This record gives sequence, structure tokens and C-alpha cells, in this order.
Amino acid sequence: MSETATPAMPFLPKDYKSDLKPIWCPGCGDFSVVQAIYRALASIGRAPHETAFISGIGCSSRIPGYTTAYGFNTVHGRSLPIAQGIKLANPDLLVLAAGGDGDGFSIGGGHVPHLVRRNMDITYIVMDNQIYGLTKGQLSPTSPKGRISCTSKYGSLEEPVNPLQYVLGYGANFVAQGSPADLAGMTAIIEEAIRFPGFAFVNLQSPCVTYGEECQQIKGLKAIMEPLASIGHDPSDRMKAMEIAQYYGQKLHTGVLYRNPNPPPTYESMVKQRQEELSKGAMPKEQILDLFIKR
Amino acid sequence: MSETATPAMPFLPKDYKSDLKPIWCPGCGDFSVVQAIYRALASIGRAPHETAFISGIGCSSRIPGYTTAYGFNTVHGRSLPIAQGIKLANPDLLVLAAGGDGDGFSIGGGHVPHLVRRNMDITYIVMDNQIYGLTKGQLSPTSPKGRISCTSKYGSLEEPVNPLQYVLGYGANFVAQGSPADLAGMTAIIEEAIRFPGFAFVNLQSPCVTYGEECQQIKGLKAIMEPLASIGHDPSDRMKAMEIAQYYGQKLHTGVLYRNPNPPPTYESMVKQRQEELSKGAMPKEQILDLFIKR
Amino acid sequence: MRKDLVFGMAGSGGDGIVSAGESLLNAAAAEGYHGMMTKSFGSQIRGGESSCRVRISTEHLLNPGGDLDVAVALNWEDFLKFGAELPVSGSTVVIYEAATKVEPDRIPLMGVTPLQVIPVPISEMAKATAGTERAKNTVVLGLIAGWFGIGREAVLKGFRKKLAKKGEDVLAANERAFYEGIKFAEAHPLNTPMTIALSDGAVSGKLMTDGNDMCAAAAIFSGCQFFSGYPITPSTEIMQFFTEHVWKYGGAVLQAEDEIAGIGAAIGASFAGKKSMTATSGPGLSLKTEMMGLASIAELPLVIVDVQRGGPSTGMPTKPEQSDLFAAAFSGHGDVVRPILAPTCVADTFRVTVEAFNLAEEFQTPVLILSDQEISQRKETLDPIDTSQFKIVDRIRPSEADLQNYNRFKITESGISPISHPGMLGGTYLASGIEHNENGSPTASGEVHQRMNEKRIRKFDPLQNRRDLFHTVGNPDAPLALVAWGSIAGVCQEAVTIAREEGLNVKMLVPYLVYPVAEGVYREFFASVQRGLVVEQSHLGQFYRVLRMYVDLPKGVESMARSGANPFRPSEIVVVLHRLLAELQRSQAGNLQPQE
Amino acid sequence: MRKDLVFGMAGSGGDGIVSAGESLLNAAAAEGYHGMMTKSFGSQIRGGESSCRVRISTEHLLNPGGDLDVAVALNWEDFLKFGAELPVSGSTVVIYEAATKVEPDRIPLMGVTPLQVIPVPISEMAKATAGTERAKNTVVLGLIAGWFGIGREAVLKGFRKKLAKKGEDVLAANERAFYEGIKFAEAHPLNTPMTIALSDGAVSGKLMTDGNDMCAAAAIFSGCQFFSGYPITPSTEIMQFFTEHVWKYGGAVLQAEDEIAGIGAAIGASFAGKKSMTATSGPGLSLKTEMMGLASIAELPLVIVDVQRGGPSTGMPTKPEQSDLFAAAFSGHGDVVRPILAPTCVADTFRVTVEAFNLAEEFQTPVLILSDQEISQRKETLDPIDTSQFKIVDRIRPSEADLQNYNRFKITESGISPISHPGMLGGTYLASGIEHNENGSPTASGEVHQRMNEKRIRKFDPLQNRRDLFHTVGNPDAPLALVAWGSIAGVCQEAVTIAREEGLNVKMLVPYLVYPVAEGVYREFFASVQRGLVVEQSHLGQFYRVLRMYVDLPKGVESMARSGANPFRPSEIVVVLHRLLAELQRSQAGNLQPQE
Ligand SMILES: Cc1ncc(C[n+]2csc(CCOP(=O)(O)OP(=O)(O)O)c2C)c(N)n1
Ligand SMILES: Cc1ncc(C[n+]2csc(CCOP(=O)(O)OP(=O)(O)O)c2C)c(N)n1
Ligand code: SF4
Ligand code: SF4
Ligand SMILES: [Mg+2]
Ligand SMILES: [Mg+2]
Repeated sequence: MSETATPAMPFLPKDYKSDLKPIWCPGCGDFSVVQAIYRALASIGRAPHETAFISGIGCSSRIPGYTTAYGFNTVHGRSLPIAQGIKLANPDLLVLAAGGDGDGFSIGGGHVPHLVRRNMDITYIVMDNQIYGLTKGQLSPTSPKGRISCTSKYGSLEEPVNPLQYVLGYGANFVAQGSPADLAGMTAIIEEAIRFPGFAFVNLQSPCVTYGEECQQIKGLKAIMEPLASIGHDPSDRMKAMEIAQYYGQKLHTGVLYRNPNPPPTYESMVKQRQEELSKGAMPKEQILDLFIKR
Repeated sequence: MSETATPAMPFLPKDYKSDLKPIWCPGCGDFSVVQAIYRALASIGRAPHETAFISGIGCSSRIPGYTTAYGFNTVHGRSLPIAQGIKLANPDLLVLAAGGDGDGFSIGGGHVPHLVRRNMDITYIVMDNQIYGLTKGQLSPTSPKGRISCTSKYGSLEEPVNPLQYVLGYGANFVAQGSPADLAGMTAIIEEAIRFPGFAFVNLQSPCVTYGEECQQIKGLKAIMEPLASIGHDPSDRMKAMEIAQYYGQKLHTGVLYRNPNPPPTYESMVKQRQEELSKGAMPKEQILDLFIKR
Repeated sequence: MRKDLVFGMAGSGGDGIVSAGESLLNAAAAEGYHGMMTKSFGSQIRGGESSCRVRISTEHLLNPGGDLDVAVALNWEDFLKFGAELPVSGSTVVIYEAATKVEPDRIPLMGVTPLQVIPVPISEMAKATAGTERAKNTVVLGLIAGWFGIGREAVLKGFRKKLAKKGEDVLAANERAFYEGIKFAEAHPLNTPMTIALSDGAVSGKLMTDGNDMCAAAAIFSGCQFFSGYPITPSTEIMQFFTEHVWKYGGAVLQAEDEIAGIGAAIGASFAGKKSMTATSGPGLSLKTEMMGLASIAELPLVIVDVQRGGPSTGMPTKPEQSDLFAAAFSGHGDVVRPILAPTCVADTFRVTVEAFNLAEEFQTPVLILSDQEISQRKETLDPIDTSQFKIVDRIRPSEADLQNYNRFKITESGISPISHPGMLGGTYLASGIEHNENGSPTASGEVHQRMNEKRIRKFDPLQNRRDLFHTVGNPDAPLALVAWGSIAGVCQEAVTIAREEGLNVKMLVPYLVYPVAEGVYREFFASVQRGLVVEQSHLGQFYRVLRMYVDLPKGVESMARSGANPFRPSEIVVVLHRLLAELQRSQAGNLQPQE
Repeated sequence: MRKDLVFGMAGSGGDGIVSAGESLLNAAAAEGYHGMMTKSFGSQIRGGESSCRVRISTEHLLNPGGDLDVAVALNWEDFLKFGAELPVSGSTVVIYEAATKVEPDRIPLMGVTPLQVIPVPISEMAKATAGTERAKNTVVLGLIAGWFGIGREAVLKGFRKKLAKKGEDVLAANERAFYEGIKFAEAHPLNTPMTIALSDGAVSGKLMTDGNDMCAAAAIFSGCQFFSGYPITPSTEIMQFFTEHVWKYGGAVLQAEDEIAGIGAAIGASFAGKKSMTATSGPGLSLKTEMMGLASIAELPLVIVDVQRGGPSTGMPTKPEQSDLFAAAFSGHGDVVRPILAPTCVADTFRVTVEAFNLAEEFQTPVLILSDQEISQRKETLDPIDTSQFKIVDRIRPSEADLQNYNRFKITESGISPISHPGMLGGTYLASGIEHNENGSPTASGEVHQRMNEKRIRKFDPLQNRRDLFHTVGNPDAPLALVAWGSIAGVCQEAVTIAREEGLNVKMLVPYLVYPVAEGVYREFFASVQRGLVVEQSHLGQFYRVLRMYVDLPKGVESMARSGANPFRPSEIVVVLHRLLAELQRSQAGNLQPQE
């Protein structure tokens, strides 16, 4: 997000709220997530129409429709490639991507490392409820081993995905975790992620009240919550962040796990530089066929 | 691989070599890889017809055709799902999967973590030449940043994938690296990987003589080679393995990076247990419609 | 006395309208009736609108019916959201919650005057008798028992089973609510009584299930030992059934990371020698496109279920449509033929699934089953199926002689080559998606490519003669005809019955084998036909177009096609048949050829 | 003196046969001839067999020719691997390496007696003059200059440019080898001299390029500022062109991690308001299936290139075929129409690509360009193209008034709704693959679904009248006809020319708009037709089937279809045309209707 494009005119959280009534189950964690996003966007202050909000498919992926940004509710698992095309086509936009744990780490899991290594300035928020909500309760990649669900009648046989460890392993420069169990903290994390100049990943443990287990509800999450600030974690220490990430699923560490103090240049900034260099003295596109003239 | 199925009759490396003449470029590193595989298989001693060798598409993915195993040269990036179906359908088979860096970490990258977390006893060998060989020299996910290729005329803008770090991050129980720059070492690593009871990952820096850069050829690789044994690495130390993995691309660490001294049960062993438990007293399949009788 | 009653009920998610429907269906089945139930929901996971349609009959049912005989609205807003799915007509009795405060002559059904409109203080009655509004659905069941004579005994019996665990109090409260409903009905008799004839059906041994469970059970019966797939509405229940039962038969199931891996693992299992299956719905089918081509060229048996929903893209996940036919037949690059079978109801899903496995094994090919959201999720009562009647086919394995110098892709007379699998001594070969020689080795020869394409397509020739995969109704010489596949075929069949009762000489063809097009079957069927309809639920009339590719349809045969979630009703079709007959008579009178 | 010569040469990878072909083509072009060159390789990356075909003519060329006039075999094993791609006939002069020790009357071409067979000690001559066998290809160029009169000057000029950096020695060695070839030719004159007429073509300003580069250049000309895709033979060069040039025009290119991401990013760029493109070949097209549906329902402009190769699956990556038509038109679940355009040669790839962007923008839809391996990789000389003649279309943006109460998916008379993009104040909306209302909000209403399907398909109606996207040849009243699309159209066009020279009254229709089928255009074209052929390179005759879906073909129109990598030759088609004429005459004599 280029700072220069930020207007002086202030926006309120409600300016980012659309008229569409959420159809989430009463009590779903995603209600808090969208509130946090309204607030984070307001405090950043970019106009809604300069924001593109991309998602896949899932309960969580309905979120762009509840904002006044340009929204794109794409197909299951494909928010990230589409978000990258948007960012490259217009780097001045504030680009958010969001979706569920299944959307991001099952069907969409192949796209994550490539966005990370391209380091485009896109913020990716996963509403990790450790279940497939929209399709009514199947195993998700983050469901714990042994979890009984309608597709694992006798318990899951797989180790869960560890989103934090994966994304750190991909070399991300900003990795954080939050939860509706701490609305203020979650808002602050989202805001910081958006402000971070480069790719930023936020995992949110957002309870599914309908298909989630007891321990994944707000109360359960609060019981295992451990704010990183409270344990004096230094977010510039990548190896330490990796170690903490191993507790995913046992503890809920909230806050910034890793923030690269010297963020590398973004992909789009390198593209811009290349465009500037190469467009100098280029033949007009109307004459591009001259390239083929045999001399 | 179940040990009990191993026959007493010995096999020689040539018993695993098929009549099909490799069409790799003269000098291609993959020639050494297939030799190493013949030898490793011979010393393990399972019959070729009890071995299933699955690949995707790429120069490297031609490898199953050069063996006398049951081979399946599938489609680009999909060797792992297919290998898993084979293993679950017949856990007694020795199942090998192999392919290129593009096959495994670009188009197929989304499948790797899921095989890792399912921990089936499949050995996955990547012939990492840091380029797309078959399609004639495009950028691969492991190509270094700045690499000039026919799809990066002014240099790549992306950080490369780090296969070792990724797979360790996914929680693999066996991760090793080798290279045709050390044929004997490579053979030993492959053999050890196959013998490991559970998923095993082997990254092989195998030079592409046609599209590879100077520093990626045997000579260049030898110059940066550092056998893990020579630096006294303890392969049971996962965090240390993670640290070493960071040198991917700068050094060529050969040997076993990580081997879980207490390998967890494989997926197929849990499946077997479940089958045994549940088949007891089950109604014959001819009567399965009785489940729907309204009483 | 009627033979048949169609109930449609709607309310908000918490109203338990679907559970009332299930109780009604169960009660009717217990009393020996035939029954069918479909459900429909809004997009919300919880708390949105929900509805069901229950049809009860003294005879075997083919479809969930057209206009409602009885409409129950717990609130109007939700009821109206279902639009054409719950059509009220001049012969409908409308029952609704009096607390909505809508006057009976002001109910929001523009242009329709129902047979009778009855406000009932349903929630009040629930609270008064059971102490909670949640018993509203029980009151509704009482009303239905009272007015329409269904379930008086059986509903209560069902409660006793269902509520056993919840204790005597709950049971008693529900009984009170139920009787309160009956009492109300008795106190307010209908203007025109609407009771259903006594059932003559057998009471015991009847099955009750939906299309997804039936499909999975049939697969296991066929010897399927491997399923892998990725959840997607409305097909997920197939995988769920496998995760519960397949282990018992030495099989395994894998919930894959996506649809590509889902079909991939199933292909792997087939390569390893096991019968295998994957199931999905539209978006997943699209993702499986590349892998379907692999299975075709590698000649591996595989059954793929596509439970159609509204498309394109994410589209309408909870609504049925028949618009995946193009994709099923033609998705994927290159020259490929993939057999497609389609059930028309829950009952024949069994037969179709068994046939799909048989064709897959016989022809070493992926076979698609095109079901749809309606069949897959509707519950039907069915007569017992004698499974011993079904033949199970296994792929042809190489003989000792074949294995002497084994050529996996040998060009045989039938085009089918004996197939080995890992573990079989002497049978090793290279399977691949690359064009290959008879022994499996890759080739870049155009001649080999041509021969192999020819082999892979010629092998399906016997399907042209599978007349048993078609069903015909009516007089073979009829000049008027209908063709329909899938769930809409049941609607058409009812239309034909009505039309024939009204004196029209009309016949009907139902293909279970939808593709490849068995040209001879259609040619014969159309021989007598001068006017006809190809009826389907897809905007483009996909089946009509596919037929045209291979069959010269008589000029008077038209496409009758509409997007999904707007099911044709038998009456609509009958109207068009009358129009066609009139045209035909006019043209015969003037001795004109049918117009183009 | 001939107007036209077709050379075919083959050798092993190191023989430099392709580079000789390029020198010959360049030389011919420099001398003012029209030229065309195709290459073909075995599966090896290096060291396998390789071949090329160079056709040189005094007139504009439509195809790379049928039987060879001149065959050059550096060794027989490799030459034979190309089979029908390098057909030798009774009028071919065969030149081959004497070191192969094959007697001239024993060359391994069963059943063919060439016009003349000449063994030449090519490698010996190379070693003797240039000191290295690697100069074999230069000797071949000398032989060609000597015998056929092409490139005497221009080849040497080309050497000077090409070898400048390698120093005088290398240049001199090559000159010696070249003259040695000429000397040999002069010493052994042909039995029947075979020189080509002097070209009358303009020497300067001619373009030379292949289909992939042309496509990419046309895209940039059309204002395309974003490309993303994944490498795949034979389409990769399109992406490569972009990576070199698009930055200059403020654009960007992304090599995606797979084809799904490739089309995904392109859809994203289009949503963001930029013209964008992706390109692939068969397997990649299959993978893009789901995303194509998303672009259709979200109504986003996008150009997708599919460079067809042999299928199904990985198939024959380096050979052309026309078997992706079904996939292009019908892949993907749900009711969708996607326009498909196809070039027939390198020259019209420009026009077709510009048109593809125009249609994509006008109709807010993905548009497919179906090219094939041959067009994409064959080099052609072409006359300069006046780009100022081309109109560039941009998507219709919402007006101030539209933005007052913006409905992105407004149901308009044309079916096309003004489209905003991020950054546009007042234009925010939710794009989605879910069925939606006019304002973009999700819906589960069957009625809305039906209206939206109708809108999304009705908007293509104007394509029915785009007669400018068709090309006709011959007498409009002809009773005999050909229809062909894509690269085979150039072959057919030559067949028509020959047939007409032979007195047949035959005409031809070439569609650049392949789908949707413009029914009226075909109806008009077929009005006079009693016998005809739909010619294509796909085993299933996909185009013939697609035509049948929408057009009642005259009974005498047949499918002439064959798998790829076995291109039809003009002479084969002419033979069939004669057969059809004979049948027609017989049937007219007997006053019979054409038989079914
Ligand atoms: C290609 C495709 N596959 C499957 C689906 C069905 N589907 C929709 S959402 C979903 C998963 C939902 O889980 P998650 O991503 O965790 O989101 P949540 O609903 O839990 O927020 C699935 C499997 C689909 N719409 N498209
Ligand atoms: C779906 C699909 N996409 C793309 C291709 C083209 N393709 C074949 S191999 C390959 C990459 C080869 O690179 P790698 O996997 O690293 O193997 P290598 O040839 O280097 O051994 C590509 C892009 C294909 N065959 N199928
Ligand atoms: S199902 Fe779960 S995730 Fe979906 S809306 Fe309901 S509570 Fe939220
Ligand atoms: S192109 Fe490279 S990877 Fe492929 S065969 Fe040749 S050397 Fe090996
Ligand atoms: Mg979830
Ligand atoms: Mg590679």
C-alpha cells in the first residue's frame, strides 16, 4: 500500500460496512473478525473504493460482501492468485485476501508459498475454525488428529496443518495470530498487518459455534490464550517464532510472531522499477510488429 | 514397506533396469539418479513387480520408464496423490514417487504437505535442477532470485522455494539431500529413505547440462558440497536441521538432515487396524441395503 | 379419497419444519404408503429459511409433485423465498401461522386463490400444550393427521422412538401438542375433505433412503474398495457413507486436499487393482478435468459421481440443475469418450451405480454418474431390491499366455486389452498420460497416436446396443414423444401418464446411458415421431444439443429447457403436448410438412 | 520453372538441420520469396531426431505443403521417424548422406519410387572443407543453392551476419563448405531440373515470425497489460515474448505456480480494470476449467490462448491437433457460452488476437483463441500489416448516472452491463462466482438464476451476425463445399484451388469465429450445397459434431476427420471431392436424394 495515496479525509468503521446482512450463524466468530476489519481499515483511512477484498469460498469467505470495498468472492481456494493479479494490475490498491482454513491450507495450500516468496503487499487473513463450516462439519486440514467429524466417523488419522509454522517456513516477513477471543488485540494485529510493507499473514482462531468443538469456542480459546507480549517474545527473532509456532493447537499465542525489521522490497516495487527503465524509448505499441521486420 | 513381504531371492541392480533407452541429454544428472535407484532397490531386494514407481511430467519424471517396476508417468505435478491411492489400495507395495523441482514445488506443491502429514510409507525423490528442463529452460521455483531465463529475461524477482525447509516445516520424519556429485552417498541416502518406515523426502541436486548454469553442474556442486557427516550433524535434531536447511542454494549439504528416531505409525497401519476392527461381524456387502430398511 | 397428497412447508431454520417433514414421511411409510421428501434451504448454515416437500401416495412415486395440495407457512417471508419450489394453486389448502396477523384474504400470493386458507394459532397452541414454541412442528403434524388422516398412530410411535432418550416429560409434551393439532383440525373441518386412500403397500421390508447414501451403498455392493474426494455440497454424503462403512469391507477412504488429489488417489487405487470411486459436484468436476483425461488414456477403470447443482461456477450450491452434461461429456482436451449414466430417482440410483462400475471395469475407463441435488438429497421409500439379480463385472486380467510378452495396451479386436496391476508377476508396464505404444512406452508417432485413439474409442461400440440402458413408456407407434433424463424424467413420466389419460397418443424415452449417444435406439424411437419434446433443466438445452450431434431429430422435435431450481411441473409439459398435437393435426389437415 | 518448392530435411539433434532450414527460409525471404517453415522433433531435449520443412513460393502461402519436392536425409533412421510428416512421392528428389551406405535403389521408402535419388558424401565434404562434420548443414545449403537456385547470395549474406562474432576463420570454413555443396550440385545436375521462378515479391518491409510471437505482439498492440501463465509446450513462447516486452508498455507478467494460478491472476488483473491474457496448451486448458466458469459468471473480460497439441492428457506435446474444440466450447459445469476464435495461419493470428480482445471487452467474457502447435511454431514471411486499420474496443464503463445507484449486473437490453473496477468511486460491488442479483449480492432464487443465465447468454446474440468473422472462397452457388477451421483450413484452401483448376465447382467456408455457431452464416452457405466435407484434425470430428448441434447440415455433408500429427494433404482432399462429385452426378442422374 503506497502511503502517498492515503487521503486526509477520515473514515469511520461504519463506512466500511455494507448493507448486506451477514448470514453467519448467531455467535459465529467471523462477526468479530469483520468488525475488527472495519476498525482496522478506518484507522488506516484508505477509501473503501481503493480497497480490494478477495476471498475464496466458505463461511469465512463471505466476508468481502459485508464490506463496502470492491469485493471478489472467487472460487474455493483461489483468493491468492486472483489477489496477486489485482495487485500487479494496480499496485496502488489496498489488497486484502481472506478465507477459511480449508480454503487456505487444503485446496488453496499450493498458492500460499508462492505469494510469500513473491512478497507482494497483500494481507492474508485466515479465519481458522479447524472445521469446514459451509459444507457442514467435515474435517479441515487444521482439525486435530483423532477429531471425529462427519467425514471421520472414527477419528482423523492425519496430523493437522500448522499454518504458522508453514508460513514461517515459506520465509514470510510478517506472521501474526489473533482471535475473536480478544477483539481489541485482533484489531491491532490486522491493522499492523495491513500497514506492513509487504506480504503479511494473520491466522485468526475464529470459533465455529455450529460445528466447532467445545474447546474451540471463545471460552476454550481464552483458556489457552497466551499473548506473545506477555511472554516477552521478540518478534524480530525468526527462529524463536518457529519454536513458538510449534505450540499451535495447544496454546493460542496472540500477537506478532515474526516481523522482519528490514523488510525486503516488494515484488510490485521491482516491477515498477522495471517498467520505468524499460519504457524509456520503447517503440509505441502500434509499431510492435516492426520487431518482426526482416532486415 | 512391510518387511515380511521381502523375498529371500537376491536382485541385482540390472534387474531394475528396463529396455527403454533414456532420452535424457548426454551428461544429464538424472542418469546417475536412476543408477543410484537401481542399486538402492537391489540392496533392499523387493521384486520389481512389487514396486510401484510414480512420477509427474518433466525430464526427471521419465524415470519410472527406465525401471522394471510398475511405472506410472502421470500428469504434471500429481505424482503424490496418485501414489497415495496406490499405497492405500495395496500397502504391501514398495511405493516410490519422483519428479522435478517444478513438478514437486510449483504445480504439485499443494500436495506435499498433505502426504507429509498423512505419513504414508512413500519415498519421494525430487531431482532438483533449479530449472524447467523438459520445456526448455524456464524459471523453476528453486531458481535463485535474479536468475535470467527465457521467462525471466531481466532476472527473476522471486525468492526461491527452499524444499528442505518447506518439508521440515511440514513436519516430515525423514528429510535428506544428495547429488550425482556424490553417487555413492546418493545411493546410500536413497536406500535409507526407502527403508525408513514412513514418508521420506530426498532432494537431489541433479544438474541440467543443457539449461543449468555453470555453478549447478557437477563441478560447481562439488565446490559447495558439505556432507552433513563431515560437520557432525545429529540427524535427530529437528531444529538444527531447520537451521542447516537455510543454507539451501548456498551450500550443498548432503546426507540425512532429519530422521525421527521414534517414527510415528504410518497412515496405512492405522487404516489396517481400523479395517480389522470394523470388519469383524460386518454384514456382507450383498446385504448392505439392509441399512436402509425402515423398521 | 385421493391417491396422492403433496405437502409443502416452510419456516425459519429453528422451526423444525424439516424434522416435521421427516416424521410425516416416516409415519406414512410405516402406514404402508409410498413417500418422497425433498428439502430446500436458504444459504445460511443456521437460522435461515428452510422448507420441505413431502409427497405421499398409494402408488410408487416418480417425482416430488407439482403444485402443492397442502401448503404450511410458519411465516410468510420465509415461505415466499422458495417461490416456484412451493407452488400454491387454486386447489391448494393453505395453512398458516395466525400470529403472522395476515388476513386469510390477504395472504401474499398474488393472483392465486387457494381452495381454502386457514390461519391457525400454531405457536400459541404449542406454548399452551408443550410449554414451548419449539413444539410448533408437532402441532403441524397434528393438524395434518387431523385433516388428512396421515400418521395418527405412526407419528406418535415415531415420537416414542425418537424422544425416548429425552424422557417422559418431553414425550408427553409432544403428545399434547400433537393432539392439540388434531383437535383443531377436527373442530375446523375442511370445506372439501381431502383424505388419502388407505395404503395397499406392504408395511415391512420397505427401504427409505436418499440418492447419495444409495449411491455409496451400491458402490460398496459393486466391490468398490476405495473412495477419495473432497467435500462439496450436495455430494459430500457419499464420502460420509464411505467413511462409516468401507473399512468393514477391507477398503479405505481418503478425504483429499482438493478435488484433483481426490480423483488422483482414486486413479492410483485403480492402477493398483482396486475398484475405486470419487464424487463431487460441478466445481469439483471442473477441477477433475485434467485427471479424467489421464484415466481415459491410461485406460483405468474409475467411477466419478457428479451431483449436479446450479452452475456455472459456485452458482447455486443447494439447487438442482442438469447443466453439467456438456462438462461430463466434453470437458478435457483431446479426443475422449467417457460413458455417462444417470439415475432418475433414488431407487434406480442403485442399478445405475452398479452399472457404472461394470462399464468402468469392462471398458477400462472412467464412467460418470450424473446425479443431481434433488435425487441425491431426496428421501424415498422404496421396495426391497433383490441384489442377487445383479451381475458384477471385473476387469479382464492378462492370462498366462498374455504375460509371456505382455503388452498392456495391445490393440485387440474389441479394443480392450487385458490389464495387470502392481504385484502381478510378469505384468509390469509403464502407465502414462503420454501417447504410448502397445507396450506402454512413450511415442511421438502420429500413426501410433491415430491407432491408439481409434482403439480407445472403438472399444465403446458395444454401448450402441445396450437397449437395456433405456426405458420406454407408451405406445411404440405414437406420433408424439418425450425424451428426458435424470430427475426430470420422473416429472415427464407423470406428464405422460396424465396426457395419456387425457387421450393423447404419446410415448417417452428415458436414457440411463446418456452418453455416448446410442444412435440406433433414438432412430428407432423417433421413427414414428412427428412432434416431440426433449425436456431438461438446463438453460442451453444441453441434452437436446448432444442428441443433435448424433441423431437427425425429426423436424417437429423441440427443446423444452429451463435453468435449474425452477423445476418443470407435469402440467406444464402436458400443456405443451396439447399444443404439439394441435399443430400436428393442423399440419396433417393441411397436409403440410412440419415447419422448421 | 516452378512457383513453389517444398523441402523436408531430417537428421539427429546435433546435425543442425533446423538451423539450415532457418538459413534457407531467411535467404528465400531476403530474395523476395514467400516462405514458411515448420519444425518437428522427437521427444528428446537434445540429441534426438529433428526435422524441418521449408516451403518457398512466389506467392502467398497457406500451408506447409504436402508431399516433399526435395527430401534431405542425413540419416535414414531419424528421417523415417517423421513418417507422414515428411512424405516422399514419385515426384520427390531425395538427397541423402552417402555415408549411410544405403544403395540408391534400396532407400527405406517402401513402395515409393522417387523422381531421383542422390547419395551425397555430405559429412566427408564438410570435414574436407570446414574441418568438421558440424558443417554438414552448410553443405546441404550449398546443394540446395546449386540444384534449386535458392540463396546463392543470401545464404552467404546470412552467414556473414550470423557468424560475425565467431571470427573470420569460422566464416571462411562455412563459405568453403557451402561452395563445396554448390560444386557438387553443378557436377551432378538433376535429371529433371527443378528451379523456382524468380520472385516478384517486395524484398523490404516483409515480416517474418511465428504464431506465438505474433499472438503476443497482437495482444500488446490490443492494449493487453497483464499476462500470467505457466510454461507448457507449445505455448510457452507467448509468455516469453511478454517477459521481454510488456514492461515497456506499463504492463506486467507473472509466471504462475500452475495454470490455475495463471488464469487466476489474469482474472484478477481484469477485475482490476486491465486487459489481460493467459496462454496454455491442452493439459493447462483442462486445469483452467473451473476458473473459466468464474470469469463467465463474474462477467470479466479475458483472453485465453490454447495452443492445441495431441491429446488427451499429456498426449503428443510437440504435434498439432484440433481436438481441443470440445473442451474449449464445453469444458466446465453449468450453462456457459464462451466465444472461440481460431487463426488459420501466422498472418491472421494478428487479426484474430485483436478480435479476441475486442470481443472479450465488448461482451465482458473470457474468449478463447484456439491455435495449434503448427501455427504457433511455424515461421512465415508476411506482408506488412497496417495496424491503423484495426479498431480497439474497451469495456463499457458506468456513466455518472449509472454510478448513482450502481448495479454491476444490471439486466440491460443488450445483456451487457457497464463495469466498474477498484479505484472507481461509486462503483464498488461484490464480484462472485455465486449466482447473484443485479447488484452483485448472492442469491438462492431460481427465478434470478434463470434471468441471469438468460442475460449472460443473450448478450452473445450479436455474434450471430458477425459475417466478417468468416471467409469464403469459390462460387456461392457451388453444389460442392468444404468447411474447415484453424491450420487445416490452409490445406483445404489449397485443395479448393486445385479442385477448381480441375474443373470442380466447389466452394469453401473458413470460420474464424468457431463458437458460438453462427447459424445463419452456415445456413446461407449450405443453401446451395448437395455434397460437402467438414475437414479437421481430430479423431472424433469435433467440429462436425458441434456444427450439427446448431445447423441442419445437408444430408450429403460428411465429416473428414483424423487425429493430429497426420495432417491431411491437399491431394487427399481433392480425391474425396472428386468422389463426392461423382456421387452427386450419379444421384442426379438417377434423380435420387442423397443417401443418409
Ligand atoms: C472447488 C470446490 N470444492 C469444494 C467446494 C465446497 N466447499 C465450499 S466451502 C468449503 C470448505 C469450507 O471450509 P473453510 O474453508 O475452512 O471455511 P469455513 O466455512 O470453515 O469458514 C468447501 C469444501 C467448493 N465450493 N468448490
Ligand atoms: C498441466 C501441465 N502443465 C505444464 C506442462 C508442461 N511441463 C512439462 S514438464 C514441466 C516442468 C519441468 O520442470 P521440472 O518439473 O523441474 O522437471 P525437469 O524437466 O527439470 O526434470 C512443464 C512446465 C504439462 N505437461 N502439464
Ligand atoms: S457454520 Fe460455523 S463458521 Fe459457518 S457461519 Fe456457522 S458458526 Fe460460522
Ligand atoms: S534438458 Fe536438462 S534435465 Fe532435461 S534431459 Fe537435458 S540435461 Fe537433463
Ligand atoms: Mg473452516
Ligand atoms: Mg527441474
